Amino acid sequence: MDKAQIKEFIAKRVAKELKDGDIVNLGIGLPTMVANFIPEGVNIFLQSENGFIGLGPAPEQDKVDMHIVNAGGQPVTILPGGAFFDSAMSFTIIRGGHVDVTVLGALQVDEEGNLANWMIPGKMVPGMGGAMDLVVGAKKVIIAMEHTQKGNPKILKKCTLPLTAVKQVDMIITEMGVMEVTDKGIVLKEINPEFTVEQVQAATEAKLIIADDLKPMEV
Amino acid sequence: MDKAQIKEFIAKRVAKELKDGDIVNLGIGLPTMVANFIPEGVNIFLQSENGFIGLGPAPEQDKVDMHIVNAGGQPVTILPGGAFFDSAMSFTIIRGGHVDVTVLGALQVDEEGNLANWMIPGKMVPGMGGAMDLVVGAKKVIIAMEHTQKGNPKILKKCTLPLTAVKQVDMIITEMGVMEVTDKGIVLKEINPEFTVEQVQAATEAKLIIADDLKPMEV
Amino acid sequence: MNKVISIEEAISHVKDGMTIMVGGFLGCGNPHKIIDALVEKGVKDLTLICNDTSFVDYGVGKLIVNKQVKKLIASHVGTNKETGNQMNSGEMEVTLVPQGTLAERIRAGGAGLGGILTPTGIGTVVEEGKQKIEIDGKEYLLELPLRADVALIAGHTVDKMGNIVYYGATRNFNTLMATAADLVIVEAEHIVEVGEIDQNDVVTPGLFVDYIVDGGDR
Amino acid sequence: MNKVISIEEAISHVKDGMTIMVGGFLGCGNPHKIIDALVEKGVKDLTLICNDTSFVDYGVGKLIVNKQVKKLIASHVGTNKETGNQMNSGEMEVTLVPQGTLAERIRAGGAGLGGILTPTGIGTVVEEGKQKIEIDGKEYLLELPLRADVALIAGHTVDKMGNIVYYGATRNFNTLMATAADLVIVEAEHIVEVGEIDQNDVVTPGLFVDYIVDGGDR
Repeated sequence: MDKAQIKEFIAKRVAKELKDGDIVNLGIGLPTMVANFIPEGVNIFLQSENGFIGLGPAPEQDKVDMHIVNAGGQPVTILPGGAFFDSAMSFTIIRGGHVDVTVLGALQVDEEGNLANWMIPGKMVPGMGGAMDLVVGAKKVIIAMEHTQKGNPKILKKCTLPLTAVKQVDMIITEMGVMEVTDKGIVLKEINPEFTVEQVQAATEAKLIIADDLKPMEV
Repeated sequence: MDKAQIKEFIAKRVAKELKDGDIVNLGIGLPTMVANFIPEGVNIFLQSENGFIGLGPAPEQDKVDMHIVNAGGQPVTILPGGAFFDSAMSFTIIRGGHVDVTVLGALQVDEEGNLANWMIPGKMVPGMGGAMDLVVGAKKVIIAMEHTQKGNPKILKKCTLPLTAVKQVDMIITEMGVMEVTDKGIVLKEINPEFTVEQVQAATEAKLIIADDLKPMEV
Repeated sequence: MNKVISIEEAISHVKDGMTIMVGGFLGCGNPHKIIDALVEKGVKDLTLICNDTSFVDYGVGKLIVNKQVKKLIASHVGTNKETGNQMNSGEMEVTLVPQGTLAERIRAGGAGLGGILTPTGIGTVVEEGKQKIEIDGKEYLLELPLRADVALIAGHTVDKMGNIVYYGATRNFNTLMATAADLVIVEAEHIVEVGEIDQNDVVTPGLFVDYIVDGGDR
Repeated sequence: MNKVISIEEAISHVKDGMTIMVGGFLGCGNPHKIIDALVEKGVKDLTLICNDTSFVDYGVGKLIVNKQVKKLIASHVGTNKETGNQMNSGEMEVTLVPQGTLAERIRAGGAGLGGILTPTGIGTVVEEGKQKIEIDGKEYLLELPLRADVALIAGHTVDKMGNIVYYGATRNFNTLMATAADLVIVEAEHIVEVGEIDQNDVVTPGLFVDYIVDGGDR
């Protein structure tokens, strides 16, 4: 798989985690792609932390309205049954546990469920935006990312970069597999049949616990 | 003056304290009467803590709408330019210092500006409602009340009833005079010409400071 | 998705001993039909969180008269003499909370905040047992969040996804309670189809609402 | 009462060294005309409180490019490379605040709260220098209120008393900042007469607004 295929593969698998009626917040980048692969019969509601629920597809070019943009500033639409609100309400929804699932990328994630995804000291300091609130507040936090960064593991024993949140990650989905963060460590629940367990472990610094009922990762 | 005349006299004098553009919250009872005596050319905006600004007069009987009631539960109206809001916004306005003046009654008030107006132990415990927030949050707190209760002073050295708030009262207006609460104590600024300074002091437990420029109380 | 259910199904979610929030201010914005059904059913030992106990024969006050409330958290009870009676006799435990503090505590419960600092109540009996925190030389009380098992609220126009538009002074605590309970049931004066409410006009987003009851024909 | 003033008069209230809040999210809901006038006038040494610094050529980002901001409090600055440059060079002091915390801190400033407790930021650099408070075994950060000398906000339909109705995703921080500054100026896309906005539709009551600027013809 090339980069684009890997991202699509991950996004497709994440989409299968979403249940009918879920309130979902998707981060920028790969997570945003998840919206394209929601299974038929599953209706989810996308929350956009800049101020609405019911995020719809991008408008046709002649219907762009710069009053209606997503959290990345791009013009989008709002679906019937959606609602606009202010940032206090938006984060009441987020911090108050009213978001069922948030999907975010990561720089690093570790076996305690710690997440680092907002800054690299001395390099990139864009700010945490809404990520810290989302990770703390959402009922389920799914990290969707490529398994390694230039061959280096991103799933670590202990994050080394400044944290976004402590012990909040529930699930990690990469092109290699589907992992759950538990009290005992990271459990590999599904594996992409293109890889062996040994290959996945080799690409992972944290010691993986292999599920008794390890399944093939399907999208 | 009989009871009704005394109340009207006090309400009229309080009304003169209100300035054009003021956001005002009037308590139940005597304070509510202040709205009837606003001087010409002065536009004030009445806030009703149950959820709106722009409180208008009672509706005609055939226009009563039980969706629009005041903080006493009576049907009222809302003026053009008013706005409905929820209790969080209502108390953002109140606690946040956006109310210019609140006018309330009192059981007791003392020379430190402490106020007791919400309960008599073993007797009346209706609850504080919005009074504690109003007294702490409003820029100016005016106590409008009869000077004594069955001949007993209500303006004391030290309140004996459970307090509503500490050191928040700015002004006391009774049928006997107009008093300001200062760091040094209660200053009698205006006196009803029907009374002598000695009579006012005799009806007051707190030691009054008599203003150098003591004026007659006019309504 | 259609969240509209019958009044019977709605009140089946309210069980003996539960903590419930009921929106409204002296009956204005109470979910009257739901309250009447609860009175008829006689659910008991409730902990009730409500701004006030309305009047003996209007709205939430009827639950008090019918002795269904074991514990009450409210800002004002003076308009319902039965509340005072049960409070004085010790039949009902009553906690009085300043109105603005009550609003913020419920909001905090819905917003995932651990508490808020308010100057309200400093130097009064309200501060008893509470942590005081000084910020820039000014004292504040740390007030903790409130949540409920079920919130019973009232809306004016509600679409079938639960988006709510209010009318008049009925919002009061309804908007806040919608965020702060495990289950939220709204009694709607008018139920409309999804899409009939403009997305700019929604006050309470439907995501907070689990069920809708038609309150139109009371 | 007519609060409508000229753009020149509006920006005369913003002086060198002031703390200003500017509503908006990546330019959406920025008061664009006021910002452009501030850039032209060159007011400097500002402390800016804003969700983000938008883009180099759009909205509030222009104030950064024009080096008018001495200190910035924001949740995200990654879309404006000039912010990063000035942050790295030390020309501008930047405090990054989680977006939900920023919203609550501004709200607290407007609501007279001494602070709020949030779980956001626990175990991260955000907790540095802050009081931690444990409630029911869970840790929270005590976050303090934010206020400004002037808030510059954007509204869609605004009546001459300052009542504001918003449109689309433009509300974001505008509603909050309207409550939290000594002086509040709203840039309106449409100014209407008092009474044209139904009292049920108002989002920001006019009592918060000091002045209105016509932003319609930008």
